[in-house]
Amino acid sequence: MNFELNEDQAALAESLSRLLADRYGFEKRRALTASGAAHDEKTWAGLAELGLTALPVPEALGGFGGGARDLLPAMQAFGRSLSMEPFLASAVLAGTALRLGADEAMQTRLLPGMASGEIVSAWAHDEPAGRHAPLWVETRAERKDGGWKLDGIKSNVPAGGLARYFVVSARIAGAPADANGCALFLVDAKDAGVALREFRLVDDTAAGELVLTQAAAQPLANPEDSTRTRLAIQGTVAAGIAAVCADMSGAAQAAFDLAMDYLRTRKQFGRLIGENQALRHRASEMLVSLEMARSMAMAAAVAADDASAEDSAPDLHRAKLSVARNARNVALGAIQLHGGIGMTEEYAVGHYLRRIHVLDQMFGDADAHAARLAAALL
Amino acid sequence: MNFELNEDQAALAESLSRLLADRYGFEKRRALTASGAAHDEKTWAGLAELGLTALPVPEALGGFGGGARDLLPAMQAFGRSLSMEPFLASAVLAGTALRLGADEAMQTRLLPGMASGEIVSAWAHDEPAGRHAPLWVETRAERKDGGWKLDGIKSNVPAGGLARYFVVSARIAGAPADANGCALFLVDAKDAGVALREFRLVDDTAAGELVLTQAAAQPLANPEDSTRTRLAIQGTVAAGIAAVCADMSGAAQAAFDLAMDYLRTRKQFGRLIGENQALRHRASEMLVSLEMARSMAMAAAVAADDASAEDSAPDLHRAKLSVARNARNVALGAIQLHGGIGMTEEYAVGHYLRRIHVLDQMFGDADAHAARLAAALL
Amino acid sequence: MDLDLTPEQRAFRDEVRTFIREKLPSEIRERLRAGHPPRKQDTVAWQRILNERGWAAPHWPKRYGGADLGPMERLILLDEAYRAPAPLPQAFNVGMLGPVLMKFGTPAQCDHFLPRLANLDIWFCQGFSEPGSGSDLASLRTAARREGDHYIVNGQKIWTTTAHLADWVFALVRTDTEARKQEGISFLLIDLRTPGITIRPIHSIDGEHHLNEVFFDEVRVPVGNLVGQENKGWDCAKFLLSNERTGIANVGLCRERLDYARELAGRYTQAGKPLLDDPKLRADIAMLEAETRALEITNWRFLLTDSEQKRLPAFASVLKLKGTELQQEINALLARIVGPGGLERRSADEVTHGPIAPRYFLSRAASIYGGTTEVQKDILAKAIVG
Amino acid sequence: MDLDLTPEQRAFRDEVRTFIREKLPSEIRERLRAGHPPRKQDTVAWQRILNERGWAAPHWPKRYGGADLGPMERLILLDEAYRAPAPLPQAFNVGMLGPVLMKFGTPAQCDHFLPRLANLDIWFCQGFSEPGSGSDLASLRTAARREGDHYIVNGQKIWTTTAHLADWVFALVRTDTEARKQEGISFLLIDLRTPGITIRPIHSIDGEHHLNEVFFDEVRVPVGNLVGQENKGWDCAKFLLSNERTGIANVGLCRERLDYARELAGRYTQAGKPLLDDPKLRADIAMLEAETRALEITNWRFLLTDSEQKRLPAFASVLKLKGTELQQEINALLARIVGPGGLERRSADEVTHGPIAPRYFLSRAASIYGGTTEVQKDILAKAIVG
Repeated sequence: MNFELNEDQAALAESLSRLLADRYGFEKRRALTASGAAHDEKTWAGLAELGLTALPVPEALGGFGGGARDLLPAMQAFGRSLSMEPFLASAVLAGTALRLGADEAMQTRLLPGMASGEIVSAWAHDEPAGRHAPLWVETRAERKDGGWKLDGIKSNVPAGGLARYFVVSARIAGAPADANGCALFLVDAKDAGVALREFRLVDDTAAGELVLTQAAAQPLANPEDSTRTRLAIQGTVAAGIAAVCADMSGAAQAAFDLAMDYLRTRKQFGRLIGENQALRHRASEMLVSLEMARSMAMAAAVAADDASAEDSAPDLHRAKLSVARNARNVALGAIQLHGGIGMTEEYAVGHYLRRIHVLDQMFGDADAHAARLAAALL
Repeated sequence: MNFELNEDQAALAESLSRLLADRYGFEKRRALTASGAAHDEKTWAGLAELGLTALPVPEALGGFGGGARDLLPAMQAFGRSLSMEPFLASAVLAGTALRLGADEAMQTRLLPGMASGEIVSAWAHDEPAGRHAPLWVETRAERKDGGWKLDGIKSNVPAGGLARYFVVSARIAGAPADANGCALFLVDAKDAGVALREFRLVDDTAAGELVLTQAAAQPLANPEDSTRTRLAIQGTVAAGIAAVCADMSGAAQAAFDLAMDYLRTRKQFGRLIGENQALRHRASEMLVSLEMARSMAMAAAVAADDASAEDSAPDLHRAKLSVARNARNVALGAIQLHGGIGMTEEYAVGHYLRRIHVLDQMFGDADAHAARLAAALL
Repeated sequence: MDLDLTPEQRAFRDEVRTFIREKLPSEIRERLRAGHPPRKQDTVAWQRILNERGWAAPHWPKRYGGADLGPMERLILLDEAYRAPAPLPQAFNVGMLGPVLMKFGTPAQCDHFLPRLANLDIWFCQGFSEPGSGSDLASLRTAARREGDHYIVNGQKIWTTTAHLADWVFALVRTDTEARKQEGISFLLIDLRTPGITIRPIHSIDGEHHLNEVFFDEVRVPVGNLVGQENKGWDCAKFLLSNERTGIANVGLCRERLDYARELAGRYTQAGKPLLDDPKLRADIAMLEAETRALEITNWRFLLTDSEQKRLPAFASVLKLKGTELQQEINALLARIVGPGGLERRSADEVTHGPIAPRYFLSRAASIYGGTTEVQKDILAKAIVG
Repeated sequence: MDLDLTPEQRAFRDEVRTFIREKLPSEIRERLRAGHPPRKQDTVAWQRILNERGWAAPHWPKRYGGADLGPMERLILLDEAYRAPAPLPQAFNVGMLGPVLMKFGTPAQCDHFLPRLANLDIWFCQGFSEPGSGSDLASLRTAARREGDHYIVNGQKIWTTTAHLADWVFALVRTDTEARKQEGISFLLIDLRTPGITIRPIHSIDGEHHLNEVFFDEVRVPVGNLVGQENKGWDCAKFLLSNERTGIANVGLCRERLDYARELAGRYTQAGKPLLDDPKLRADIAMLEAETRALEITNWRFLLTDSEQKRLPAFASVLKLKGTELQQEINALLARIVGPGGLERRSADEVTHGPIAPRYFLSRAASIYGGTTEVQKDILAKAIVG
């Protein structure tokens, strides 16, 4: 059992934190959202320079073959800095889907460009009617003129507007909830029949609704191998869960730190508000929640790296459940401790609640994972 | 809209409080439980003298025709004083069942004696396999030799050992959960085939398991009229819900009062513990819970008096749900504010948690009523 | 003991309900139902419709254009507004400033302002909070010095709700800097068009503009705009803050949002099944509904019963605490119901499926504004522990 | 970063598990599983079985009969005991007094007592709390005055767990009444058979006898029973209280009770349906199970990682707070599961379906004993706010 970062992880985390401190201070982040930009291109270039975009890519394809453990400190840093970079969408989600679901040719075509940061891809899997069901796919794929055409709608595609390619799940056979009968496809954002309605999520990050109308699509691998597809989807979702758990725990840490600073500096009725026992106790409760979130972010990373193992699923469910709940507690407490200033958009603390809320809704919310955990255990 | 006691109610409440202060101080109550007695006979006589046992009995049969509203302050006083008297079992439950389910002859035979306190009856309806299902009856009734014989087990019969008669629900037709097919019977505690295993509940009150083996039984009225039976059972349960909601709100009030006294007198680290803001805030939260419990105890009384009205059921479900939850919060807080002494049997505060826990489990717990409320509203 | 309306109250409720059904523009109703805040023109239009009917200022005496209603009738008006849902009466005009003028104002001030307040010809906002004052209101530092027939005001207010929509502000200013905190404060009415006033928006975490900073730089205010006596403004403020507790519990709001939760849960599906069939969600809705009922009865009990008010004069804090808790939980429930479907940030003009998640974020203000949860608990503790 | 046991640790765990399965009398196992506290003879018998195997005192050095295990191995021993469930090592002997003797005791004291502590030949209890002292331990007033070779002890202890089962008590007594609070306290070992000692039972709200008052009336204690220096007993107490945090989170207990909750929910039916099929109950169990896992990993993280201990030296309070909360919630869940079937008060000798509701009541002590929740939050706040 080991809870420390190794040297590479620690060094990378430090470089990343420096980059983000430099480019993603809260005021810079505010200017960025105000500018209408979906992300900061220089930061993205910096991430590539640090090798972060290459981290999850296999070594044979120009990457470092890192796993969720290696990504943990980076994702925490993204959470702390309220990053809007398409890292989760491209490097983590689309990258994992390609790694697990694509044949060699497809991997060779895309992953080196994703490793260098030049290609941004997005993971387009969730559909509105599925809500939190992990394998609900209504999008249909049909063979036509020697190729494949997709029809369907994918909701809340993270970083959709930045993506050159979409990795899309679509159904070849069966009903929407069937575990099998799906395949993964690559869709070029520029092709006919591919329409993206871009919008911002409530945490300011960019997303889009992908509407596919007889859109040309290329299977990542043999589309009949629906077991592989299922494992690729599950592995991608597992990587996503680990990433957002890390992100939420980082966001909670930042909200907590802001609140503690505030308690130590803000005066009211002639004394530091941090002298109020009721606020002090709230701070202690927040610390307990924070420590739980940190622990379960680690558990999620370990479980995602081992997602093929039989017993990794419970830890993923537990983590998604527990991190979201505990991180949210921290954010709510941090806002309350701040009072009025905590309710404003020009102060960072409220943004952490917004971020945690969005991430809580990705890959299944607390209720969904409680039900799945119960199914796994009871 | 009116939230005050009328003169009669206020006068009775005051007399009762004096009686209980005199006979049911906590030390006397402890001596009573230590003695092994199931209740205090002099208190019971006093209740009869005050006319309390006659309160719910119709005027034509020697009573005062009072309803749940009239019982509210009395039940609160019983809760405050941790009463072990068989008032709920006999006057409220068996009395209501007879009033709603028995023909004139049967009422004339029993209710005057119950009004005077000479006859104690008990309500034997719940069965182990039903748990919180309100109409689960497996006990079978069959016609035999011109009479009726019952077979079955009734669990947690309050004041079972004190009862001369049991009012027993039994099934003539249908499956255990059917709303119809039941009838109510009178069973004489002294008859053959009637066995009561007596025990104490975890709040020290007496109860018993009634085992009926070809026990002679007399129908309260036409046993084929299963609609009347259903309404009588529902009305009895409604009266029971109102009574235990009142009792729990009284218990919560007493626990709250003890805790406030403790905060105002106990010193630690050289100052009153009531100066600690964290404890003060806990006290405020308890007050909020207490006020909610008080309100819903009133709502339950009003709804029970009007139990035949279509829209009374939601308030009964809400009250059972809300009073139990809020009263429990108060009791838990009161124990915590006391620290070690709150954990002991020789101090009253812990007994309120025990009482509230027992009453929470009667007539359906919070989960059961949440489900029923949802069915009524959604 | 009973929980029924009297026949008169019932008739009044039906009258109000019918009135709202007939007069409230459906576009406004739908916007509010979807979770949007009312626009200024919605509030103004509705306030004038109410004023025509004589219901614009439910608790004011009739001679000032009020309806002179009893507490239950006021509650009925409010509940029906929430139920519709309709815009609420503009709180600063009707709930706050009106009563202050009637108690402390000159006849001329009353005659001039009250009709305009009731009809929303003038939109007032409240200038109490300052940077650094927070819950410690009396530590305010915005100063007014007397020069002839004018006060010259300098300083800054913050968290000024709707200042950007308002015509006037009623403000607490320090007129004696030597006196102790609560003394030396005056209550001034200030026309926001006066030179020297700058309003800077503060966006809230729902992304919307509700709040402002208001800066005063040598702003000249006629002495006739002083309410009550100079240096006695704290009396006005105390009176204002203790006044009009009809709406503090927000029961009607909880009910309306719970109704909407049921509506949305019926509309949403998860993996092909109606969300409203989910037993856990059902139990959670039921729990909140039951607690809302408990708050409703508690609200009636305290607002209508003298003996209860005497027993616990600090009862408003009970109502505020529980009302806050429920509002926040119900908003969290709504955000959970819309789930991923509520993550998209939309424009405030969109009508269907309003900003449910942003409104959940904004609901966190309920435990901060109008006396924080911590302040309410301090008040209650004082009452029950000493 | 990984959450796996090393092959050695895994082998150790299997060894412990096999040992317990083979050696633990099934009658004891079943009693504990049903929710009963262990009887004295259960604890003694099991402690001696462990002692034979060398595992009676996991963290003591071998020369005193300990197992000298690392933190992970100690945790494995404890978790497996909970898992079985088996009686836990007698805490006063092994977890508290033993380490104090090794640090502050004389060689003679160590030689005499340590083997007897490990083998439970002597059952010690702890005499710290006094009426009126509560969380303010140092305000104790039980006095010991020196007379020749003896201390003469007068006073009263309270909340003395298992005093009625014990042979000896280690007590804090005041030997200098002039000195400041924490000074002037000494740490004495007192044979409970000494004349002048009266033990009065205190029944807890579960109806059982766990606690006692212990009265000292001119009780003669040989000076050789002083541990450490006279008037320096506070050092022993501080050391004792900060010592041995392996068990503070009680993760194993939470797991074992959750397993039992699942077992009971599978056994109970409601209106003909297995309770375990109820979606709300399933969600509640899952939520608690997930939080137990969060606590488990946090426990490992702090117990095994120096950098974490340095980052947050007050980490034990985190573990205590969360462990307490979970224990209490899980006990409430169990009481809810047995429902009306758990209302009957039964004798402690009954084996099936133990005192679930009483144990729920008793679980409220978790936030009071061993440093109240309020004290733990004060400690943490000091660490993070200052």
